[in-house]
Amino acid sequence: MSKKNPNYRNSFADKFTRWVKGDYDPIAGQMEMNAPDKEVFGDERIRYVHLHIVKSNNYSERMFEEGLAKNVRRFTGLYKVFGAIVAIFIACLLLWTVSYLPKFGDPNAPENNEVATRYIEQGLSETGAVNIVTGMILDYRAFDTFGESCVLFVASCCVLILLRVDKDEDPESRAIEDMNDRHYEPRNDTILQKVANFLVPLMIVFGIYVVLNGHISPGGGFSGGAIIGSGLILYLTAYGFEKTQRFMNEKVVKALTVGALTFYCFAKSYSFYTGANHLHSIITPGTPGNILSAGLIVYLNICVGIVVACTMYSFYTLFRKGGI
Amino acid sequence: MAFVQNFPFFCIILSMFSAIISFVMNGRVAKYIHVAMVTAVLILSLATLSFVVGTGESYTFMMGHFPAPWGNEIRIGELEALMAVFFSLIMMLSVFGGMAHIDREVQDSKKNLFYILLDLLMASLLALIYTNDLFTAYVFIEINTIAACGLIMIKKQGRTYVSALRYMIMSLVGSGLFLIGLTLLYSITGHLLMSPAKEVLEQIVAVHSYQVPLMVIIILVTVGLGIKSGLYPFHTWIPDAYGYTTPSASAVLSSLVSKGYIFLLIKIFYRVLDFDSVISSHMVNILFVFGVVGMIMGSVAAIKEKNIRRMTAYSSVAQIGYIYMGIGLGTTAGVVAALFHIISHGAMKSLLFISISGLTEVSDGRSDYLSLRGAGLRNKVAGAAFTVGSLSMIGMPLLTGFISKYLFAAAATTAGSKMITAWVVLAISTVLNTMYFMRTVLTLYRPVPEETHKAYTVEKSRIETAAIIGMILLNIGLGVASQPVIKVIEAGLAMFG
Amino acid sequence: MGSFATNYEEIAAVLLFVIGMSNLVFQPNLLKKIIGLDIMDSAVYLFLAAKGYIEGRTAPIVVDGILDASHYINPVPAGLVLTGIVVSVSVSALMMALTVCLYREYHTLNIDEIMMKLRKEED
Amino acid sequence: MTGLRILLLVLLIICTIAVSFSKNLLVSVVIYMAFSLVMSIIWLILESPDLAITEAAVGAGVTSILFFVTLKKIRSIRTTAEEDIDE
Repeated sequence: MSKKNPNYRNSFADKFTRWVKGDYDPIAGQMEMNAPDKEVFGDERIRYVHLHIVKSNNYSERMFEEGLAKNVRRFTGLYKVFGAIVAIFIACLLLWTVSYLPKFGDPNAPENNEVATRYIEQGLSETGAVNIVTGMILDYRAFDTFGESCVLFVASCCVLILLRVDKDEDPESRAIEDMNDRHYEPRNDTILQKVANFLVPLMIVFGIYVVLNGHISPGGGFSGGAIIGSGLILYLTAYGFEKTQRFMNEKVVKALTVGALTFYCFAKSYSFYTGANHLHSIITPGTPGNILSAGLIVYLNICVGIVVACTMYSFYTLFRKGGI
Repeated sequence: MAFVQNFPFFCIILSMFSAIISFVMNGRVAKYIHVAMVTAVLILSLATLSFVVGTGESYTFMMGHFPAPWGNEIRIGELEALMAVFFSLIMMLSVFGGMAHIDREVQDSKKNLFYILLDLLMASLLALIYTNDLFTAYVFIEINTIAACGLIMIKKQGRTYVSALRYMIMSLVGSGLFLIGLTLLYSITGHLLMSPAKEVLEQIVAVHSYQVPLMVIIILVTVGLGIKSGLYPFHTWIPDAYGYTTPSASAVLSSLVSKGYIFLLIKIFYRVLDFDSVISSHMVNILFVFGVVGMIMGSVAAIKEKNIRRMTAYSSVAQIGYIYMGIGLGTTAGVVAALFHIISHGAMKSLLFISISGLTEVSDGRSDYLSLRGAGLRNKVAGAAFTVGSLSMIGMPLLTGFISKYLFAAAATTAGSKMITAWVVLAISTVLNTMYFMRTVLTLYRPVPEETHKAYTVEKSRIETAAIIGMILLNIGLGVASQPVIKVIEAGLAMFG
Repeated sequence: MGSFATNYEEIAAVLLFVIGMSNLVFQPNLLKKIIGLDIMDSAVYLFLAAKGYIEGRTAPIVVDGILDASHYINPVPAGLVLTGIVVSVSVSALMMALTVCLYREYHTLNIDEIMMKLRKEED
Repeated sequence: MTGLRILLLVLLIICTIAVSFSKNLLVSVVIYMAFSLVMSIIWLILESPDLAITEAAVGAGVTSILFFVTLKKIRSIRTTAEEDIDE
């Protein structure tokens, strides 16, 4: 092994180390894994920015900056030591706790109590869902799950606030965004398009299957929605915005999201209201195992799937060019 | 089941639904929806409060068809209803008070998103107040955090991004710790609902098993929620977060968001962990120490601060220290004082932040002391409002701040060894408060030559003036007629047990 | 102390939690902070899911109509984790959007440097 | 089975440490993807197929895509900024 390899530059080990260090891409070769100024995101960046962006080379200002940098560095050093101590303390505290907890896989642990028993033994007859986890999150603990959809909704609102660039208010930066996007994305890449032709229908069909079978097999609205969203994103990467915007523009995304969430809201309000007031509910579990069974669960799964797919797609487009 | 008993559930669903529907509306319609929603929530909560006070006992409301240990549920008592009333009232006044600023500072196309954030904030606060389920609490804590982050960065400037980032990092550490505490709690009790979990915990405490996990749970939950509410050593994000966003958002953030977490903490102490075992774990002593240190250090930082909005934000740090000191006393009277201070601090801080926006408006939009000279003369309403808020903060009789200080001092008399410390620190803190608030008020009324500032025509927005007057009245009302509120708090706390 | 030799999942989860949290708080690079956040959340979910596992039982999906609780693992933790994953992906998307905005404003991903520039802006 | 469990858990910890110390962000993100995949296998072993499918779709799928697009965005912003300076 110690034999010197004359072609060390091209040996696997060297490629691997260089790949880990980040200046070599096994596929693209030496291209631009790391842009000219070697450590783009590391400490080198500080100097880079100071040299290039801060052009005011006033002497006193630079002295001030260096003083500040020294202060900051000293502070960061202290901060790191302190942080390590805190982290080790928390780790020890939690490990100490773990040693007092019930054993792994113990059937007599406190959490395997009447709650879990009822979910398993009567879940099928009470909710109609074969997949007990889905029955639990969409029927027994549906309020949590509605909250969870709202988390997704509020996060997408925040991302909209941060990243959406509006045509009316800021046409200039909108145009820059569009130009950048056209510049940096692959245009009509044949390999990508061929792969997408094959994969996108498969992904979307599989996603729909996962959503619709959420109450029968593993999966459900969330995972299925994420798969559909990934399919849409792949289609977008292969064919560009002109094609996708015919069926997924801002209006459609908004309408789908609001429609799905509104249905979710009303359906669950009805079920909560009848449940709490002990009224008769028209929702029945149906025949377990059928697609159209399990009461509201299948519809709720579809709603969650739509919301998740739309949100994931809009996250991607917002990051890419600041608009859906 | 009486129809009134559905009202808390209607409040939560209504605020969530108005958020969802605002997504396809424009800014103006979203504003109207928000105002209508908050008004409706206020009225419904008042009805709930009167119902609960009338019957004198609490009730649980099933969220679904399944009873207690299996389904989600919310629980309504006097304290919860009272908090809902005050939170919606303060939310309404804060939004009205900063309406003109929202119109100016938020981009037109993003106004509806701003109101969505406020709607969801209201929903999450209501859910945090009413919930009887720990995991629901976690989910709504996250909604609260994200919505608050959106409110902080709504102005879209570099500085607000940085403060939002710092807020998010601190909050996420807090929620991580809270969630792992919750996991441990679930693994030793097997329940997520508060009442069954408490029953199991009582058995556990009785047979002295799982003592270490129980202590660690108390630590993790307290520290997690403490970080999120800005307890002293974790307060560094507060001045930036409150200092640079739009006034309504500052008011809402300082008077409601952190208070929601504190209320949840008190609820968990009483309804899950049992306050006696919290006291015997010495966690209250730690909270007491941090609260006391926060009271002093927050005020000291406020004195050093030159920017009036950041000064007020630092004063929030001190006031959160008051609340934790009250909890840390370890007596029921201390917790009553803390709960009253949650309400009264909400009333005072929203008034201060809203009036500051009126004052900076007539000082070239600057908020340092030099520019603010004479601002109280230029904008009389805002000046008067700031004065009332400051006096209330200092503890002027007839205003709400006096009542909370009195309650804290009275609660300290029964707290044994903590009595002297609490009194001394209350006195020091009052002196420090007086120093920086009186300095500000004197600056505001210091006459300046006319030509330094160009003549400002204060836009007389009737809604904002009405909101400011409403807040002043709320401060006076809480100060004059505090007895009924305190009685409701005491009764509600007794229902918790 | 008996559980220490069997609860590998919990021990690993604690270590991951601490590493993730230190990354979130002390790592200067914003994107690594976000990865740390995701790791921290995953660690808690691993902890939770490990609590639900019972030796020798199968996933909670009813097969052949067997409705006996001694046949399936505890479904509660899985449901909670499912909810939690959604929360963590939303939070990380929001953090990434914040990162992009901060980069646009300050041209760096290093939080210390951003703070330095901010302080300079103020003076 | 115990051996496999421990192996996967050790892999997880190695992944996290590698993320903390890797110099290149792209590498960090790829390691994070590997982390998610290992996690999803662990969830299969823990008899939670729901979680496994969700983690595979979300952790290794959507979150990583978002990381990549963020990196790309940052790179394009940087290039634009450099052009501005050159001018």
